[in-house]
This record gives sequence, structure tokens and C-alpha cells, in this order.
Amino acid sequence: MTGLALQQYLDFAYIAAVVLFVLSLRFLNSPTTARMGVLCGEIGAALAVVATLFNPEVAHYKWVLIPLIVGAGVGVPLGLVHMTAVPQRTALSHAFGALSAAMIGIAEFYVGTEPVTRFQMGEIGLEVIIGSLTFTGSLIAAGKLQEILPQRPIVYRGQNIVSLSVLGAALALAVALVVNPANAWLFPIMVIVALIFGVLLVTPIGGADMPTVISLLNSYAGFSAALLGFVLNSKVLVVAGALDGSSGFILSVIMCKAMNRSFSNVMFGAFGQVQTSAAGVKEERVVRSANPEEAASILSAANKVVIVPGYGMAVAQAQHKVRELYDVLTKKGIDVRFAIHPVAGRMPGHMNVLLAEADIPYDRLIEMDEINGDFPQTDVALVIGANDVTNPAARTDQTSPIFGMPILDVDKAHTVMVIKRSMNPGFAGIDNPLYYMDNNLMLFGDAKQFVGSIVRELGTGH
Amino acid sequence: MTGLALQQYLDFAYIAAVVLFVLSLRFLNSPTTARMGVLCGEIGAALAVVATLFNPEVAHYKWVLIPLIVGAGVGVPLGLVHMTAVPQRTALSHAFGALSAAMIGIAEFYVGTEPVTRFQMGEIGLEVIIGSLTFTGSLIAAGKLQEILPQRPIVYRGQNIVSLSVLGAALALAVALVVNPANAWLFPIMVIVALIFGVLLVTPIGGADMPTVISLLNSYAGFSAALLGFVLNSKVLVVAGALDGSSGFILSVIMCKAMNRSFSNVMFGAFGQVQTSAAGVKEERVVRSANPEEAASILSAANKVVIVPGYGMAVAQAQHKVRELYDVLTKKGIDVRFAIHPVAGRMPGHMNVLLAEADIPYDRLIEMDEINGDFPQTDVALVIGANDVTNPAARTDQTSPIFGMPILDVDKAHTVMVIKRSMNPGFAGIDNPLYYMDNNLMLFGDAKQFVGSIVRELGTGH
Amino acid sequence: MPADFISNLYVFILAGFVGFEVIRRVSPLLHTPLMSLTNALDAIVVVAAIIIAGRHETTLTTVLGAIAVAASFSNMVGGFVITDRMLRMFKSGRSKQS
Amino acid sequence: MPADFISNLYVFILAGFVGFEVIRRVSPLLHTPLMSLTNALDAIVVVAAIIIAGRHETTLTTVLGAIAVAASFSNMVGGFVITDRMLRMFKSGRSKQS
Ligand SMILES: NC(=O)c1ccc[n+]([C@@H]2O[C@H](COP(=O)([O-])OP(=O)(O)OC[C@H]3O[C@@H](n4cnc5c(N)ncnc54)[C@H](OP(=O)(O)O)[C@@H]3O)[C@@H](O)[C@H]2O)c1
Ligand SMILES: NC(=O)c1ccc[n+]([C@@H]2O[C@H](COP(=O)([O-])OP(=O)(O)OC[C@H]3O[C@@H](n4cnc5c(N)ncnc54)[C@H](OP(=O)(O)O)[C@@H]3O)[C@@H](O)[C@H]2O)c1
Repeated sequence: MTGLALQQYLDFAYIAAVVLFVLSLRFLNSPTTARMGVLCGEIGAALAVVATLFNPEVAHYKWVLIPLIVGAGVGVPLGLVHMTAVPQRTALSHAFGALSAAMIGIAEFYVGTEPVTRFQMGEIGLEVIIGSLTFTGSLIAAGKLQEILPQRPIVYRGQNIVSLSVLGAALALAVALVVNPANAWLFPIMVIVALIFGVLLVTPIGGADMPTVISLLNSYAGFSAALLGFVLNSKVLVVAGALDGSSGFILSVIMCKAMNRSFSNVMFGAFGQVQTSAAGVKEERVVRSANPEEAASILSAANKVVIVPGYGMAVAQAQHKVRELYDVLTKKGIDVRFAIHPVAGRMPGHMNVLLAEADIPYDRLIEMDEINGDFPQTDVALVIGANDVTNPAARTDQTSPIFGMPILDVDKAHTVMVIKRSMNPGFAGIDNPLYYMDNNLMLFGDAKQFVGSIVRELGTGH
Repeated sequence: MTGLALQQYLDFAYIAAVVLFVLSLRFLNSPTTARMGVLCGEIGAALAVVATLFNPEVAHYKWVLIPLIVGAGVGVPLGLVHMTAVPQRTALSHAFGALSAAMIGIAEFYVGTEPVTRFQMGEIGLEVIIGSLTFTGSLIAAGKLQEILPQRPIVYRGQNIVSLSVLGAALALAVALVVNPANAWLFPIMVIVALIFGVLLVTPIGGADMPTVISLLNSYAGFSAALLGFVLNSKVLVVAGALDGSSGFILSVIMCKAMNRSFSNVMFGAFGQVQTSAAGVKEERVVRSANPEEAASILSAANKVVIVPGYGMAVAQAQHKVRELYDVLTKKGIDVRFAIHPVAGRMPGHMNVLLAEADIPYDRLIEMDEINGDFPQTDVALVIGANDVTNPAARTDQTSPIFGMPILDVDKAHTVMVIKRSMNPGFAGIDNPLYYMDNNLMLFGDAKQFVGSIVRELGTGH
Repeated sequence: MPADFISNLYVFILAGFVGFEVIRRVSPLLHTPLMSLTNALDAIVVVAAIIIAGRHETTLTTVLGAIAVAASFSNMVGGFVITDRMLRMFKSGRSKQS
Repeated sequence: MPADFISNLYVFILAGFVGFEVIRRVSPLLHTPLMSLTNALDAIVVVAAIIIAGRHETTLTTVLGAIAVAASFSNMVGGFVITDRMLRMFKSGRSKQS
């Protein structure tokens, strides 16, 4: 009877956790309530973990508490990484999550006295395959983002056929296990094949496509947790996994839409490897450039300035200098806003986090759809390390690989100034006609240094 | 094995039905996709019903098919009622739904060879009580709306105590049955007491509060279906019930907000019975009135007209004449829009349905929050049978019973014309200072006739 | 407390969240059709009534079941008919203005 | 097909709908914190890992379980820490502009 009563407390703790998880995500719909959302998530997770420690099946606390302490010891530093390292941290945490899901699935296969049924075998097989491939795939993605591994897409002829055969082999092994679960020796082979597939899946994808890949891996990690919930008949896992899975899926769809590309193009397109050849037939065209002093004087003559940050600002870690620029200009009474393209930078929302880190108030960060109408009334659009997301060819040139991608219409501002180090193309590998326009000035240099020089100029003379 | 296979088909049919039900409601978020929503709902319901007919437990088709035919025979005419009868039809259908839920719960009590467990008894008891009180409560509501029963709130001293004791008695009987489910003779008494409570619950509430009551009964009917799902372990009932329950609940909250009243005030406040005394100390104030000819000439001189329909337009069935007025004015190049207050009329969205019935395009129907800013630029606000929803006392007079209720700011238009039959107050029973304002003209008469006369005048002279 | 109860509770809570999120976004224009549509969907209790009536266990339960079948099926049919009728009336200015 | 599977399928589908509705409305401003928060929530698989490790059935399963506990708990702790850190950075102009 007390055993039954305990089970009820556990059940209700899990139900409360599920409710808190949903509320947690709901509170994230606005920055004012978002921290409340984290609190809800924390309470829900704590409830579930503590309840589980009371589960009578948990008899050997040594094997639980030591790993928990280790986990906390690893988790806290991973929570304190620098903001610019967030993309690779996210990839790494997907790897951890998938590793854990895969290991539980494997343990579930070997645990217990009675052999698994065919139906359970099917669930476990699928779960372990998804978990394993997400584990290695996420590790590769983290490596590329951390620049331990080469960023370029690594491709060879017939690679899609090889990859798909490996996936097919993993699935065939799972089917063989379902047909006869007694063939337990097939199981480790299946795991290894799935691990290999994860490597093959992500290696050919270029570093700049990693954000979409991360989101997809996010949704895989979520779905493997949900599947694990099916295996263990644990509804809290099913719910948390479904929430995580749909979140990753929605983010990947948002990114693909913002790039005007399809899923399969991202996964199999090996984007960003050859298109530089498209820029082959380049005519001599006039490019005007300016130095920090000229840029500062143009800025101080403006009334409305829109700053467009991009990947280059993140790489150069220029956000704090940008904040100084924002301060100086604001103090001069100039209206400064930031135009945020949904796929600027290396992950969805990346620019927002960097600028928020530099203490720029979030109501100055304006989404693309909202700010695009304002460029014709903007005196200066200052592009800092962004390229593709400002390329007017996406609007006008039907032959461009990015034709149809929604972009920030900076070219409609009275004056455009672009801070970048060279005339080199951005991630999409294509020329940007913006740089040859009459109202455009190139500010060649590293983003952090150049912005710093402008701030100094503004501080002294103007 | 085939029995098991059949069970799987049934399970999947129910799951498909659940998915289709959710999609059905999602499609209702915009008028362009709404009919697709009905289609989804129909397919889902058909799937579930047909699947159930294949259930091997259903052995005696006579007892199923004849009631189905009878139900369809009753349902079709109830689906074809006149638009003005929609409120009472809705109340009646809640009564049917609750009747059916209660009867299934009762049958479940008497069915089966083994006696029910205490836990099941608790579920059944709660379900049958909610179902029964919703049944009689909805019948009373339908009677009041159809004006078979008196619309006035029927109150006596100590009525809340009496009602609550009856509810308490029903719950006490349920508890007694849980304590000892063998006391089966208590069960019919519990049902009867719950039926009585339903009558006591709704009778004291005034006819004009029926919309909120209907929504609440809607949510009760939904929750009783969900509870039935718990009793029968039928997830499709749990989901459909939860969707219906939350829908009714949300609509009641919206209405209460739009009236700036609380739930308990609606349920126990006996609103609309005595407040007429508040209008006692009336000073002689000037009211200007006009005839159809004058009204027509004012309208034809306008550029922007906003029509504000209310309960009186519904009662007078004036919507088709209003459509003629809209046509004549539009043909003269006048911009005509309709301002829709969330609680104008007798149920949420009532005005929209009536005006849509009269073929007025829905993009001319503007919600309160959206149109309120436009009244200062409006030449003529023509109020047709609306009163409380235009009462400026809600904005200014802290002592008014409707103080704080959001209203349509018709008094800010250059000219206001109000069609109603007399100076009598509306549902809230209070005087409307709008009628004494300088820019206001009263057009005394029945809405349908008066609008008809204006149309005739506009057709001839102007 | 039976395990079924717990799993039904999950379903109920999640369906409540779905209902809340979805219905809050139904256009106020369509609040009347919303009421009649949810009514029709709620009439899915007819599936439980069919089983009670079709089992034909005792006269009492069969009669109760048969009444329940008729009552809820009339709701289902009538609810869909009137919702569709109402929605057919909603026309946008662009598509119909002659 | 076990009955549990069916009820888990309901829970999965409904939770998917909830996720879809709720996450579509997360402000794009917060898409990065969203990723780290869902990561922390997903780390709830730690509860399954705790049971596997705590049962201590065979050495293999215990080791697998213990690794899983450490890996997922580090996600949980790290995910909440970094999400909260990020969100603390978001300040509106009204509240902080001096
Ligand atoms: N955010 C996401 O979620 C996401 C997802 C998938 C794909 N993408 C892709 O990523 C791209 C993002 O567009 P974007 O405009 O932000 O970046 P981009 O088009 O890749 O351009 C970045 C520019 O920054 C410049 N840069 C690099 N380091 C710099 C430094 N230290 N100082 C100054 N400038 C520097 C580079 O020019 P120089 O070499 O001349 O300096 C480069 O042209 C898009 O093509 C998008 O489709 C993003
Ligand atoms: N819609 C909902 O969901 C809902 C829910 C709960 C409560 N309510 C309440 O219902 C009220 C609705 O406001 P409302 O402005 O629409 O109505 P109202 O304030 O009740 O006023 C209706 C007016 O119409 C006039 N009228 C009646 N029959 C008429 C006819 N044949 N021709 C012309 N005029 C006629 C009446 O004046 P004469 O007698 O002088 O003609 C009356 O003053 C609000 O108080 C609201 O709180 C609505």
C-alpha cells in the first residue's frame, strides 16, 4: 500500500514536471517573461529528478550520485562558455543528450531477465540508431564549429549512395533483430554502423550550414528521447522529447525559409563549395572606399542610422565596440537601430544574443520584416561583417544561387557603408552587387578595429 | 489474432480522429480556411463512428442504427434553424450533449457483471452529476432564450444557500456511493438531486446573461465528456472533451472581460434586475430626435460612416435592411464599416454571423480595438439597436455599474445617430448619457422599419 | 489509482493546452461557429453510446444507450450542418463585391 | 501492439501539437535561448538513466547508465545555466537606459 502510495506521488511529480515544461516554453514568447520560463523548467526538472531518486528501483545510490556530481561538474563550465562559443556548445550538448539516450536504449536491450519482445526490439532498435547517429553527427558539427575539423564541405563522388547504404545497413540490422531478437550479437554491430552513419551524414556539409544541421540534430535528439519514452513507457520523456523535437524542427524550417532553400538542399547540396566560379566573369567595376575619419563624419551628419550586423561581427567579437558606437551616436541625438536578419551569424537568434551581451537594449533590435520598409528613410545603413543577407541580387538576379532569399534592403538607404576585410564573398560564395552601387562605401578592415577607430574619431573631432 | 488486428485499426481510427479534430479547430483561426476545418471535423467524426460500428462488442445493430437515424432526423432540422435562433439552438445542443454523457455514465453504473471499484465510482459519480446539472441548466437557458420561460432573473432570499445545499447534497450522495458502492439505491437519488441543481443554477440568472451561461455550460458539457473518457478509458473522448471544455471556458472569460465582470458576478449577481432604480433621479435633459428624411440627408452628406449594430438589430431582424443601407451608401461612394463589440447581441460573434447572413463582406466588420481610434475621423456613427456597448459612462462615471467595461467610442464621431424604439435602457438597465450629447440624434422606431425608411429616402431624393 | 487514469490525465492536460493555444487564436469573427463546431466535435460521445446500446446487456442500459446515441448523433449532424451553413455566409469583400 | 504504445502515441501527438503551437510563437529574438532551454528540458532522460544506473543489474548496464546520468545531467545543469545567463543579458531600453 505504501509502495502504491509512493508510486502515486512519483506519477504526480512527473505530471507536474510536464505542465511546468510546457509553461516554461510558453513564457519564452516574450523577453519580459522568459526568465520565469527558465525558473519553471528548473522546478519541473528538479521535481522529476528528486522524485526519481525516491523510486524504490533505485537501490544503489553510489552509481547515481557520483555521475550526478560529475555531470554537474561538467555542466556548469559548459554553461559558462563565452557567448561566441554558443553554437559549438549547443552541438556538443546535442551530442551528450543523444549519447545518453543511446546508452539507455542499449542498456535496456541488455537489462532484464526475460528477452525483449519483437515490438520492443523495434522501438529500441530505432531509438538506438537515431541516438547513435545524432551523437557522432553532433560531435562532427561541434568540431566544425570549433574549427578543429575543416569547415569546408568534404565531398567525393557517389557519397550520397555510400551514406545511404550505411543507413540502410543499420536499418537492415534492426529489422534482422526484430525478426529474431535472439540474434543479440547483431546489436553492437548495428550501433557501430549507426555511429558511422552519423559521421558520414555531417562531414560533407559545409561549416556555414551547421546552424541548420544543429537544429535538425536538435530535433533528432528530441525524437530519440521521445522514442525512449515509448520504450520505457515514461510519458515525461515522451512529452519532453516531443517538445524538443518540434522545437528543432520548427527552427530548421524557419532557417530554410530565410535562406530560400530546401531541407534536402541543405543536407545533400554541399552548399558553399564551388559557386565561387560563378564570380568568374567579373568586369572591372568601380568600388569606392573610405577611412574611419570619413565614415565618422558621415555618421555624425546623419539623423537615422541602421546597423546591420552579420557573421563577421561575431567572428571579430566586435559587439562591445559596436555598443560604444551606439552610445556615442545616441548621445549625439542620432536614432540608431539594429536590423536583424533571421540567418545572420551562425545560429538562429545569434546576433540578438551577442548584442544583448554587449548591453544593447532589445527594443533596438528590429526584425527584418519590420525594418525593411524603413530603409528608404534611413540616412546611413552601416553593415558590419554581413554580406549575403544584404545582397540585392537575391531580389533582382534570377540566376543567382540565392535568388528569392529574403534580404535586408540596405541598398535603399541614402548611404550604405560596409565594414569587411576584403572584396571576398560571404558564405554563399557569390559576388555582392551592393558594393558597386553609387550610394555604397567600403570600409576595409577588421570589424572590431574599424568600429573602434570610428568611435575614436567620433569621440575627438566631430 | 484477427481480433487484435481489428483492435489496432480501431485504435488508429480514433487517433486519426483526434488529429483531425485539432486541425479542425486550427483551421478556424481565419475565415478563409474555416470551412476546411469543418471538413476535417466531419471526416474525423465519421472515421470514429464507422470504426465503432466495427467494434465486436456492438452486436445488436438494431439498437444502434434506429437511434442513429432518429438522431440524424432531429439533427438536420436543428442545423437549419434561422440565424436569429442560434443562441437557443446552442443551448439545446448542450442539453443534448450533457443528456447523452449523463446517460452513458448511468448505464456504465448499471452495466457489467462485477461491481464498480471505488475509484470508478468516484469518476462515474462526478461525471453523472456534471452531466445531469448541465442537462437541466441548458434546458432552462434554452427556454429563457426562446422566451418560453421568463427572461427576468428569478430571485428569492437565501437562494444561493439553497442552491449550494442542493449541490452539496448531490456531492454527499456521490461520496456515500464511493464509500460503499453497494448502496446502489442512492444512485438515482443523486441523479435527481443533480438535475434539480441544474434548474436552481440557471433560473436566477437574467436572460441577458445567458450568453455567458451558455459558454460555461459548453465548458461543463465538454468536461463531462472528458470525464466520461476517463470512466471508459477512451482517449478520443478525453481529447474532444478537453477541447470543447477549454473552448467554452475561453469564450466565457472573453465575455466576462468584455463586460468587465467576474464569473461569480455573472453566476450569482442576478444582474439586470433592479438597477433601473439608478436612473431614478433623472433631470430634464434635452434630447434631439430626427426623422428618416433628415437621417438620410445627414448620411448622404458623409464621407465615412460607421454602423454599430447591437441586440436590437438582432431582435428586429434588421440585418437585411442594413445590407440595403450599406449598398446604397457604398454606391454613393461613402465608406461604410461596421464596428463589432465583443458582447454586442446575444452570444459571442453574434453580430458577425447576422451580418454575414445578410451578405456583408467580413472585411467590413471591424473589431472594437481596431476601430475605436477611427471614430474622431468618422462623420456619422449610426447605432442600430445597440445601447450598453456605446455607453460613455463606462469610461467616465466611476459610480456606473458598467464602469470599466470597454465600449465603442461612438460619442467621438462628428455626428451620432441612434436607432431605438424609446429612451428605455438596455440590458444593464442604466441610462445612457450619449443620448443627451450635442452631437447625438435619436431616431425613434423599430430598427427594421427605420432603416427601411432611410433606404427609401436615400433611393428617391438624395 | 489505475495506470489508465494517469495516462488519461496526461492526455487531458495536453489536450487542454492544445485547446487553449488553438482556440485563443480563433478569429473573434468566428466565435459563434466555434461554439457550434466544438459542440459537434464533443458529440463524439456517440461512440461510447453506440457501444452501450449495441452490447444490449439489460433493457435499462440499452434504452439509456439508444437515447444517448440519438441525442449525441443529432448534435453531431446538426452541429456540422449549422457550422458549415454559417461559414458559407462569410464572404470577403474582394471575392464577392461585384 | 501493447496498449501502452497507443496511449504514448496520444501523448506524443498532443505534445507535438503543443510544441508546435507554443514554439511558433517564441520571439525570434530568443531563438538561441530557446535552443538551449529545450536542450535542458530534453535532458530529463536523466530520470531513465538514474533508474538504469541505480538498479545496478549488470556491470555493463550500470556503466552505461552511469555515463548516461553524467552526460544528461551535465546537459540539464549547463542548459539552464546558459539559458538564464543569456536571458539576463536581454534588457529593454526603458528599464536600463540611464
Ligand atoms: N544564422 C543562421 O542560422 C544561418 C544558418 C544557415 C546558414 N547561414 C548562412 O550564413 C550566412 C550569414 O550571412 P551574413 O551576412 O551574416 O554573413 P556572410 O554572408 O557569410 O558574410 C560575412 C562577411 O563577414 C566578413 N568578415 C569575416 N570576418 C570579418 C572580420 N573579422 N571583420 C570584418 N568582416 C569580417 C567576410 O568578408 P571578408 O572576408 O571580406 O572580411 C564576409 O563577407 C548567410 O549566407 C546564411 O544563409 C546562417
Ligand atoms: N453578446 C454577448 O455574448 C453577451 C454576453 C453577456 C451579456 N451581454 C450583454 O448584452 C448587452 C449587449 O449590448 P447591446 O448594446 O448589443 O444591447 P443592449 O444594451 O441590451 O441594448 C439593446 C437596445 O436595442 C433596443 N431595441 C430592442 N429592440 C429593438 C427594435 N426592435 N428596434 C430597435 N431597437 C431595439 C433597445 O432599446 P429600446 O427598447 O428603446 O428599443 C435596447 O436599448 C450588453 O450589456 C452585454 O453586456 C452580451
